[in-house]
Amino acid sequence: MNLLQDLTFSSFMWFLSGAVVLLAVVLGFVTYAIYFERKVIGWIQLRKGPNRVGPLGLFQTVADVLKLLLKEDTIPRNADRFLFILAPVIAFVPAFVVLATIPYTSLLQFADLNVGLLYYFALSSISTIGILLGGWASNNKYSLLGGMRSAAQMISYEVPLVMSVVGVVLLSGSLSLNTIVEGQAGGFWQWNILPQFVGFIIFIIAAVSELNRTPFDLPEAESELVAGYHVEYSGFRFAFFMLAEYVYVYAIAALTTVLFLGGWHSPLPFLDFIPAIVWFILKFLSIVFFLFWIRATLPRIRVDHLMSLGWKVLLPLALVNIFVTTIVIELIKYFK
Amino acid sequence: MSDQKQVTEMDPKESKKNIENIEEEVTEEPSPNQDRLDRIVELIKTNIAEDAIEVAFINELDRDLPCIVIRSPYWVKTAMLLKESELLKLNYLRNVSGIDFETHFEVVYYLLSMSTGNQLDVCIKVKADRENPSIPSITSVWNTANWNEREIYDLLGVQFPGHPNLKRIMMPDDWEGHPLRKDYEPIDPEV
Amino acid sequence: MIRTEELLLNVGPQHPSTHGVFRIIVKLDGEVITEATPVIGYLHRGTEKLAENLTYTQVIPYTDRMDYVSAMTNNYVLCHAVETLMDLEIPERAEFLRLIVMELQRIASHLVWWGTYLLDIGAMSPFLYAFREREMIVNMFNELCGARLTYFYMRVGGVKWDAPEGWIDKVRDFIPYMREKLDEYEQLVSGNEIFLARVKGVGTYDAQSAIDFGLSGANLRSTGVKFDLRKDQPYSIYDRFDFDVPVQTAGDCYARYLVRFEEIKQSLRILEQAVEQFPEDGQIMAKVPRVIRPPEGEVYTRIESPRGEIGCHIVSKKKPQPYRLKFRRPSFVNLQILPKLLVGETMTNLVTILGGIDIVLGEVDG
Amino acid sequence: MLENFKDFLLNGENLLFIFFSMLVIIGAVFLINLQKVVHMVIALATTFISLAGLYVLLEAEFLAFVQVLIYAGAMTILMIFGIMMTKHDRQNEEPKRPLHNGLLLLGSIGFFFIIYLAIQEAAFPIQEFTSVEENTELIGIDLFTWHVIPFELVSVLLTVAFIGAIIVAKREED
Repeated sequence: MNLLQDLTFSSFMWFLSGAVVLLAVVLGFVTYAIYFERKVIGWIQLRKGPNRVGPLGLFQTVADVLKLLLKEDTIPRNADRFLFILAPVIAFVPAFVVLATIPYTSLLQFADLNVGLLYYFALSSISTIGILLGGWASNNKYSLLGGMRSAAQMISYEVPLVMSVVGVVLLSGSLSLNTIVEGQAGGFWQWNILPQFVGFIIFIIAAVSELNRTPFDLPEAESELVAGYHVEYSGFRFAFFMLAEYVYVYAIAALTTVLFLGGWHSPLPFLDFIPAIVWFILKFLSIVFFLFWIRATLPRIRVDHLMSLGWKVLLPLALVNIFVTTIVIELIKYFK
Repeated sequence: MSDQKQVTEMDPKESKKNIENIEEEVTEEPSPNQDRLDRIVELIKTNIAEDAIEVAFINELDRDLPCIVIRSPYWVKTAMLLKESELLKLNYLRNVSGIDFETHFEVVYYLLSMSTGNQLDVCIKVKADRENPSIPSITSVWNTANWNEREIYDLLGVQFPGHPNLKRIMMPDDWEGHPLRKDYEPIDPEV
Repeated sequence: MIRTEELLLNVGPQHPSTHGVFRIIVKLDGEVITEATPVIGYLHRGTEKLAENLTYTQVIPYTDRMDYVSAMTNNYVLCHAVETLMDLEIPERAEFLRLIVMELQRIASHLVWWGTYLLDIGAMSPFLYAFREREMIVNMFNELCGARLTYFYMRVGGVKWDAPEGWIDKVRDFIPYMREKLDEYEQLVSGNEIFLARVKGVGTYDAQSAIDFGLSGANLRSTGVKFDLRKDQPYSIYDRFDFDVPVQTAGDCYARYLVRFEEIKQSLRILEQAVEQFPEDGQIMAKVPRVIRPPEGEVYTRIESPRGEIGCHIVSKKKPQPYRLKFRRPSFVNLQILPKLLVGETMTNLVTILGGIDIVLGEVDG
Repeated sequence: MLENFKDFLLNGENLLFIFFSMLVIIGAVFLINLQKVVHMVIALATTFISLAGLYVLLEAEFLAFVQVLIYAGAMTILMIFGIMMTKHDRQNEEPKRPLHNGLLLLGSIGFFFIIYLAIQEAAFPIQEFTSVEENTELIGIDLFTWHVIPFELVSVLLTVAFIGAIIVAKREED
């Protein structure tokens, strides 16, 4: 489908309202993802987690966000004002925009782009510029180090991330996320996670790294770099960075569901009576839970190990995966 | 047998202590560490100089610890000897303290051998005069002395010529005076 | 060639991983440290100066505040020094109480280290697990002396408070509980690949330099030097108990980790025996004059604190106040090796190495 | 004429075209005129991303997103990275050279006229644009059938350059 087909006023308004609804959904998700994360980690660490603001602490994040918005907005005197202000925006906007091509069900999708997968990776790479600029513009050495780390990390892990999904693309013969999900219909044995298990593992590792979350949270490693690239940020600018981070959690969890876990399809055909969106949400949430779980379990990896893992393990593995997948596909074609 | 303990001249403080402990002394053998002290003294006298040792005694109060007071010009050489000599191998400097005795300063080094298996302490003292206190640095012999000497310099004002970086360590660089001296008067008594 | 800009970075005095007010100026080339200069003294309170105007009993609370993670051993070293000087006989029950609280304190101190070390490395859950166990010990101390951090429990000649009823049983119950938890810790952390990669071969030094820098405690024993004052120069009643001195030979952060971890187990062994042999009743204080005037002379006593050899050097002039009181603070001495270890390491390893040395800034600055 | 112009403006596609072209030009101008190197790179990134927008208008989505991925994502980050790591003292103001500037002005005007004339003279063949649904697939087929040898040669060249860079960096390290 053409991205710009019938770009009239009414379709534009439709897109706009859709975007507003999506933004609301995403903000709601982020609010409760943070709550959920704090609860999960609290349980793992034998604590209660937030339980004071509202019933069961449900309004904790709302209160936190309010606090952030009311906070004094400080800009360091020697910072590069223009870039300092611009950086959180550059980091956040792509995070939100990448959500456009995620198919939630066969009907619920904002834009079915025929290069949807590429679109996702291309735009998500722009966020790195925001982080890097934020680190540089703060004129703080810790944030500069954090920014440098994040740049090195993002570049290194973008490559295996893209390579790991080539196998999936080969299997479904399309870069369109919708087609990829359609190809996984008919039970869990059709899901890409089985034939592309190696790809899945590489994808998950690289994805956690792209998210800058534990054990790959080096750009903001609080015990080394204090807070990394956002040391100097406060108030709503800081909130923007946080928001971008959690929107990416949302995006990556959704993408993993779409690429490897069969999207909205039920695992067993007789369970089809349950609405498709429920399956999507279940799979999506289990990925989100997984991300929180490893955060509470694993220590942080070291920069040099991170680099060698990316270049020396994940990338060659991803290449081998592509190679093997291609051969198998050709063999199947040949014998058919 | 008490004069055997006194290898060189009698320390007035030490003699007083002996009088106090005289009852125990009568029944007890001479300190079991006496031999060891004698050997160390012998070693220093033959290898460094006859007058390197000011006094040597056993500190009964501290579990019969052998103590030797070294004259400061010979200190670095003696330190080398104590560390390198096959017999002693006092390679572990456990503590350095500086004391202001109002008449003079004293720096006390507690040494231990980690390699001979005979883990007996030796206490070395070096004195410095009150007016312009200076004791050669032994950082080149035991690295442990580095910060300890800086601390003593900082708090007591004893100079350690030969130290690689003799700067204040605890107090700010622009602090005046040396707080652990007995006659120390803070500039601002309120602080 | 493109020269990268050399970066002068002030780590601390306020930094999450310096565990207090400690500053280290590092020159960075990219992320590699080319020079490191520690700056200390931000927490210097002049304990030694203050002590010259206080009676011996009044000094004890000041020792609590030196190594505030292990206040019991600090209490002990001062009392032990005065007692040595006075040649005091300590009642059996007091000795046992002292030994039990010191070993509990060692476990508590190592737990704090274990938790914060993993926090430095980026794992946050172990911190909370360690503090849960430490909380039990702290509660026991609270019952014993009414304080949770700065105990002021020991006095010259014994201890201030007798164990309340059932206290010894609590310690007895704690031992198997702690053992079980240690197994959990081992499963969670000691075999974690990321953790091993972070600590193995990092901050390595050999026995030679460890001795040369006067390191003590786990920092020394991780290089293969089997030296533990509890065994080699026994004090209190340690010679009555059967325990091993854990030793590793690698001399890296992992070796230090293993040594401390094993020390917790050995402390539990000592506790187990001490609880069994604990005297039913008896005095907790020796006959000590109301005003303590140790005889004129000098003494240097040293004990094995969780961080290494803590020593107390007293020069007495037969006055109620010490003429000169000097503490050999193990953290202060151990920290000296840091600049040597840091050169050529990355920023990340700075945190690992600094954490591995296990310093308490209250003690470094005295 | 004006009617046409109004029609032109009412078309959303044309509006986007104007928007993106303006951004491309503004980015390029700022790239040359800004003072700080990091700001320049941001201007460059704007140009790259706007170009991608133009590609989307031309229905070349694949090209557009590859453009974003490679140029805006990887290249820009590498440039900022390099700039951050190296020293950049503000150089002294360049000496004013009136003759130099005059020549530059003359050259620019000459260049403008040549291009203008060339555009005026050129006859653009009007061709019906056929929208292709699967242009990504077509690019793939094209690359791996008709242009397979240049494609492979370029990849070999890039690999050689890559290895060369590593060797050069290694040697300087020693």
